[in-house]
This record gives sequence, C-alpha cells and structure tokens, in this order.
Amino acid sequence: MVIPYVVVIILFSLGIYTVISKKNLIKMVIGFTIVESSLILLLILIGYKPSGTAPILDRQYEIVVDPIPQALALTTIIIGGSVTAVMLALVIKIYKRYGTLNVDELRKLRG
Amino acid sequence: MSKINERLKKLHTIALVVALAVFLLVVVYEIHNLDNNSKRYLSEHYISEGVRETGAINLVTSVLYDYRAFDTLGEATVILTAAAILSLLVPVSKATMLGTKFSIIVYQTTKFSIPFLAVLGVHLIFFGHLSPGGGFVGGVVLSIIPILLTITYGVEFSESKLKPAKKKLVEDIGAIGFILLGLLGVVTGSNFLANGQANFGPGNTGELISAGLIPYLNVMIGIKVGAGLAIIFNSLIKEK
Amino acid sequence: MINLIFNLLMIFLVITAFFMVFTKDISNSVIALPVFGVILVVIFVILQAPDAAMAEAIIAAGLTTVFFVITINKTEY
Amino acid sequence: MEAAVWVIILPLLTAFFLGISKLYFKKILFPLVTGSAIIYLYLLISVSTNSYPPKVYSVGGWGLLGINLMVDPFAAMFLLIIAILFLPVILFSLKYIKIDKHDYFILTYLMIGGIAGMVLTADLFNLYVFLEVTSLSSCALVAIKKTDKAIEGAFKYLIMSTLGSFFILLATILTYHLAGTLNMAEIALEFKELPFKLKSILMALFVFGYALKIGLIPLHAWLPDAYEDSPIPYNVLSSGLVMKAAVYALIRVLYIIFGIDFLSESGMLAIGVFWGVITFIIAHLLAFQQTNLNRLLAYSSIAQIAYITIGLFVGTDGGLIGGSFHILNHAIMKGTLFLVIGIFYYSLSAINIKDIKGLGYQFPIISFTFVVASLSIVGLPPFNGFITKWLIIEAALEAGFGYAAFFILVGTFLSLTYYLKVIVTLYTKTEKKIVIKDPGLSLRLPTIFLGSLCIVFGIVPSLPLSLINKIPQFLLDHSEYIRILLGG
Repeated sequence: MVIPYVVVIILFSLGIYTVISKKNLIKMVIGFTIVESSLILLLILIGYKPSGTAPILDRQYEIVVDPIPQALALTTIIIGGSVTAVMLALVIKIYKRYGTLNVDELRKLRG
Repeated sequence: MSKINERLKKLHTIALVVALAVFLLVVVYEIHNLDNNSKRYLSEHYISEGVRETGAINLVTSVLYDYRAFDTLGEATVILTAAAILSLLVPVSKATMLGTKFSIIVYQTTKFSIPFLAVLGVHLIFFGHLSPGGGFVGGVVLSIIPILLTITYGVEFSESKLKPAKKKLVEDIGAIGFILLGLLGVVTGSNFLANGQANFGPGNTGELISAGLIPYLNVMIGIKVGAGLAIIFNSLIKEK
Repeated sequence: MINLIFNLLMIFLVITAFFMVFTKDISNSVIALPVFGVILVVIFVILQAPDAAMAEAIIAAGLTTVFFVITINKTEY
Repeated sequence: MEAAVWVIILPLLTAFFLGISKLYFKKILFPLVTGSAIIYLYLLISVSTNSYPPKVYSVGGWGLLGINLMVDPFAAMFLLIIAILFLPVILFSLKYIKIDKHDYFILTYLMIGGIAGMVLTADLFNLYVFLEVTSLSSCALVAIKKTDKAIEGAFKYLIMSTLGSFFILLATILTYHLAGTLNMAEIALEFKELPFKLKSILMALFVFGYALKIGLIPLHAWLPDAYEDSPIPYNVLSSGLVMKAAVYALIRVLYIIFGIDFLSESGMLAIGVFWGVITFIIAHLLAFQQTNLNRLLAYSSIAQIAYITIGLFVGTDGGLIGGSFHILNHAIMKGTLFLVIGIFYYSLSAINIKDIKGLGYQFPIISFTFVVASLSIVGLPPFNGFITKWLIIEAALEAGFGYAAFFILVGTFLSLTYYLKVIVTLYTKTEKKIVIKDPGLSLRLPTIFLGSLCIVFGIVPSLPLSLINKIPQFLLDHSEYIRILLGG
C-alpha cells in the first residue's frame, strides 16, 4: 500500500514549505515539528510487516515487527523534542529583545 | 511593485517545495518497485537471538540499551546539552511566571495525582525490558511531577520543593552513572557498554531482575531524562 | 477493517497538518498540534510500535505542546 | 584498543563533572579543565599515532551487530587537529571568558565529544546522533554572550543546521530501508547492486544535507551571523573543527558507501569541484566588503573550506592528500588569526578593521603572528598554506579540472587584497591607543604557538605528511576499509 509513503512525503514537503516561507517564528518551529513527525512516521512504516506483532517476545510469534526502526524512532523523538525546546527558548528571547516575531520586521529592525 | 515580487517570491518557494515533493515521489516509486527483496537480516538476527543474548523481552529496549547502547549515550548527551542551554539562557533573577489563581479543586487533584504519577513513572522505568516503556518514557513521566507543581503552585513553590541545583545534580549523576555502568563492561574485560556480551547474569528472562545491566541503565537514563526535562520546563517558564 | 481506519487516519493527519500551517491565528495552530500528535500515536499503535507510540504521546504530543503554549503565553501572541 | 572509546567518553565525562562542580565545588574548575585537557592531549596523540593498520573497536562487543568505531589515517589526522587546537584554546579561554565560565566549558567539552564521536564512528545513525550533539552545543556556544546579535545568530544557525540534519536523517532512513543494516561497510556491499538512479538520488540527499552544514554558497547565509558575536575561542574551534567535521562526515559517507567509481561515474566529483569553485569566488568577493573582523574571517573560512572540498572532490590520491593537509593547515592558520583578533578585542574591544589601526607597534609580536598567519592563509611560498594550495592545484590539473586550478590562483590574489587591507591598517601610524586590559602571557602563548606551527609545517611539511600520505589507501578504494571493518 503506497498511501502512507505519499502521506509522509506530503508532510515532509509541507514542513519544509512552512520553514522556508512562513513569516511568524512560531509557525516556523511548528514546521520543524511537522517535518520531524513525518520522518518518525517514515521510520515506523519501514519497520512494519503486515500481520506482524509488536516486538515484545513474551512468547514466540511467527512474524515480529522489525525493532530497529522503533529504537531509532525513539531516539529521533527525543532529539526532536530537545531541539524544539531550544528553538522555542530562542524565539522567546528574540521576542523579548525585538518585540516582534515577524521575520521581515526583524530584518528591518536589525538594520 | 512590491506586490508583484512578493507574489513572485511565494511562487518561487512553492515551486521549490513541489520540486522537492516530486523528487521524493521518484525516490519512493523507485524503492517501491524494487521492494521485493528488502533485506532485513540484521533485524532477523535481533528477533531470533535477541531474547537469548540480552535477556530483555522488549526487543526495542534490548536494541536501545545493549546492541546500540552508544546511540543512547549520544542521545542522553543531547538532552543534557538542551538542559544546559536553557539553564544558560535564563538569568538567575526572580521568576516571572504569569501565575493564575486556581480553585481548590485543582490544588487537591494535583496533590492526589502526584503519587500515581510517581508509581507509573517508576513502573515504566523498572519494567522497561519487560513491557513497552523504558528509561526515556518513564523519565518523562517522572518529570511531569515538578511540572505539575510549577503550573499549579507557581515556580517559587516548586523550586523550594525541588531546588534547581538538586535537579542539575541528579541529571549529572544519571549521566555519569550511565557511563560508569558502561565502563563496568570494560573492567570485566569485555568492551565498553557491553552487558549481553559480558553475560552479567542475564537471569531467567521475564523476571524483574533479569537482562543483565539493562534495568540499571534504564534507571540511570530515567533519572537523567526526568531531571533534564524538569530543568528545561522551569527554565522556559522563568525566561524573562 | 483496520486498513480502512488506518487510511482514514492518514488522511485526517494530512488535514490536521494543513490546518496547522494555514490558519491565520497562531493559537489555533498550536491547539491543532496535540491533535496531530494523538493521531500519530494511534497510527503507531496500529503499526505495532508501542514504544514509539508511548514516547510520541508523552514527548511530541505532550511536552512539546506545553512548550508551545508557554511560548505563546510569553510572547502574548 | 580502549583508547578509541576513551577519546569520545573523556570529554563527555568532563562535561558531566563540570556540571556538578558548577553547583558545589566551584573552585575546582581550573584544575579539572586543564587536567582533563592534558590527559585528552596524551590520549589523542596515542590513538592517532598507532593508526596505520586501521583498528576497529566494537562498542558493546557485538561486532557487526552493534556500533563500531574505526581509527584509520583519515580519522587519525582529524584527531591530530583536535590535539593541536584543543589545549591552546582551553588555555586561551580560561582567561578570556569572564561570565558563565562553567557553562562555556561544559558546552565546549560536549562539542569536542560530539566531534570526536562523528570522526570515529563507522555507523550511519550514530554519525547522525553525534552530528546533532555537535550542532546543538555549538549553537549554544554562539548564543552564550546573550547579546541581540548572538541570540539571532544562534537561532539562524540552529534553523539551518536542523534543516540539514533532517535531510541527512531522511537519507539515513532510506539507506537503512534499502540496505537493512546501519554499518557503513555492510551498506557499501549492499549498495553495489542498487540501481543507478536510486543511488544517485540518495547521494544527492546526503550532499544537500551536509552542504547546509558546511555552508556552501547558496546555503551559507547563517555562517557569518553565527560568527559575528560569538566568543573568539569558540570561533577557533568552530571554523577549525565543526565545519571540518561536516566535510569529514560527507567525505566518509560518499567515499565509503558510494565508492569512488560511482562518484566519478555519476558526475558528483565534477559537481563538487564546480560548487567549490563558485563558493570560494563569491566568498572572497563578499569578504572583500566586510568591515567587521569576525565576519571577514567567517567569509574567508567559507572560501578555505571550498578549497578543501575541491581538493577532496578531485578524487585522486594527490587531491585527497592536498585536501586533508589543507584541513590541518586551515585549522592552524584560521585559529591563529582568530586568537590574534581575540587579543585585540580583549585588550581594546576592537571590532572593526579601523579599530586596529596602528596596533602593529603596540603589540609587535602578536601583529607579526597575524601577518605570518594571513600570508600563509593567502598561500605565499614559505608558509604551510602555500604547500597545500600547491598540492590542490597540482591535483586539480592532474585530474583535468584546469579551470579549478586557474580560479584557485585568481582566488589567491582576491584573498591577498583583503588581507593586505587589514595588514596595512595594522601598521599605519596613529596615536597610541589606551589598553583597557593587558592580555597576559596566557593569551599570547597559544597565539604564538599556533603561529609558529604555520611556519614549522611550511618548512618541514614531511612531519604531518607522513601520516596524511596513508589516507588515500583506505579512502580511495573503499574495499580495503570494508575488509578491515568487516573484521578482515
């Protein structure tokens, strides 16, 4: 089924578009969250096997879902969370200094 | 005049993003019709041998804390860096929390919910190798307790209960503990961060004290993530 | 049956993402963020990934939204 | 071979202990920092010297199942750069950094740990994780001064480097999906029978991601702002190590996973050289108009890194040797220049070129070091810059990139003009400037040490070349590297 992969691509491109073109800084950080979520979704999609079971082997299953992408997804979620927290802290600092979150006004103020 | 080049710029970015989307569609299309022999022998090995080699039932935890434990060390460093940045950006002055007065119901429910959160967090950390969860998720649940205190009772109260210095100390102890447990592998002659390989008594699988060092690594990461995210939250709240 | 739900959720995910990006008001898009996160959690559960679902629920849908709310609070947007 | 892991763990452990010392034992900052720096120096030199038959260290003892670290001459050369740059910078910043001393050293040690991790790892996802550690901590160091420009520069830096990381992560995920493993050697073997179009698309994703991190021309906007208001010792480490680690990782991924024959076949080498040529021409032109000293050196860094990419993308033995040696040289030369500017900023808070008018006579030794370093970075004969530039030109001509060699010569004259502009203002006669704080020995010693290295490596290039000559053997035909990594 190809719908999930197409959704991942739509989300990835949407996120990149938001980061590039949106004027508001918070909207830009939301774009990053979307891109990061699409990559995590892609990771889990890659590891999925039809009619597989979760990688908890309390007893023997015949088809088990691939555990590696899930471990990488966990790592990516944590890294994405920390980077978003740092970005938002910097956004607050920028707002306190320049009083605006609009990228164009920032460029004018900075001179 | 600026209206037109404003429109032009927007068109330019949209064209750029559409080109990227088409580029990725080509990648997925190529991968899709090649997908007949997607090779997965590494994960086949983890699935068939994972429980026997590392003793942990939850394969994701065995991958995170044994096969690829070095990733987890790198990632714990990312959280510590984020916590260091945020505590750096916040001046030590008084907190400027936009405190709001809640009704009595809110105060009581947070008092009741804190013990349950604590038990849930500790359970997730200790049962990381048996059921889904593990150090990271349990740590975040534990960090919700100081966050709840900060939101309802205000930063001063939560800071008096859990001093920021204590949280930073706990975070660093968690990180150093993780590395010392890794060095335990070196001391017993095997490589760094080796617990399945250096058979630290995997115990019989399924019990709490099994899977060699994985529960202790889980505890260290849990402490570290809990303290780290509490620092991050309080710094964001106090930022002036 | 599961496939139908799964595809519906995927479509709903895209709709939420578009809503998040193209609303004028920032607080609307920040409120849409946890919705986006929760749908993702359900998708991960369907894809048999409990660990990732739990982490996504707590960190991406939970804590990140709280950070965004604090940012909006601090910048009075 | 425990030392390979210690090279990564020691900086992280020091950072964690510094975290504790910030709270309870404030006074042990000095001994802790210098002590671990000296141990680290010894560790780096011991690892990088016995790296000739490359050694593999599997973390966790799992062999090909887990993560492996690989010390080959290319990594050893990079560890040598860390060894040369690290101690002087630590000595310099002990006196230079006044506020937030603990935070500064915590973040510096985390950054060095991240760079060491990126350099040594032979695992694709581990490379991404350490890349993230490095860029997050170096973005924090940009924002450490908390001035308006610093915060703005840090935010722009974080945006662009996270964007780059997303493309690298996307490429890593697709590589795992196609190859089934994350170990670079096994991926290289799996990629042998991949269709041509798919392989070139994956390569394009990797190159685009890393280009954002390196700052090649269309994607360089964040670099000068990041350098403008960040602490000088950080600038030395950043231009000397962080940018180079991104170039190193790109070359490691391209040469090992995709292999040299695929690179030349798909035209990546020609694109890389062309991109490098455009980058350094525009960077030189932009550097010409700068008045702020930090921004001028930032643009010059972009140009010099373009020379390195040209050298490494030429794809011949000579090119690799020239490019790697230029990584070493540029780290030393740019480090000296930044340290000299740091001294001027420390003593007279001089920011623009006109602020350092006539300082040649007040600080004779330091200004002479500045002249030595700028002449060697331009590439004049007696200094080390000339040797590597000559090696790159020779390799470019040999590999048929005549236009690149010609433009490098043109670039030399361009960079000569704006460095001369600075030197001339340095030695124009004006009234004596009042010195606010006297830069003691601990600021001058590292600068003179790095400046003297410019001359030493210029006159006796065989010293580092003995190690650098062994690089192409394990990088050009990746079968040797793969045989060893697979436990051959």
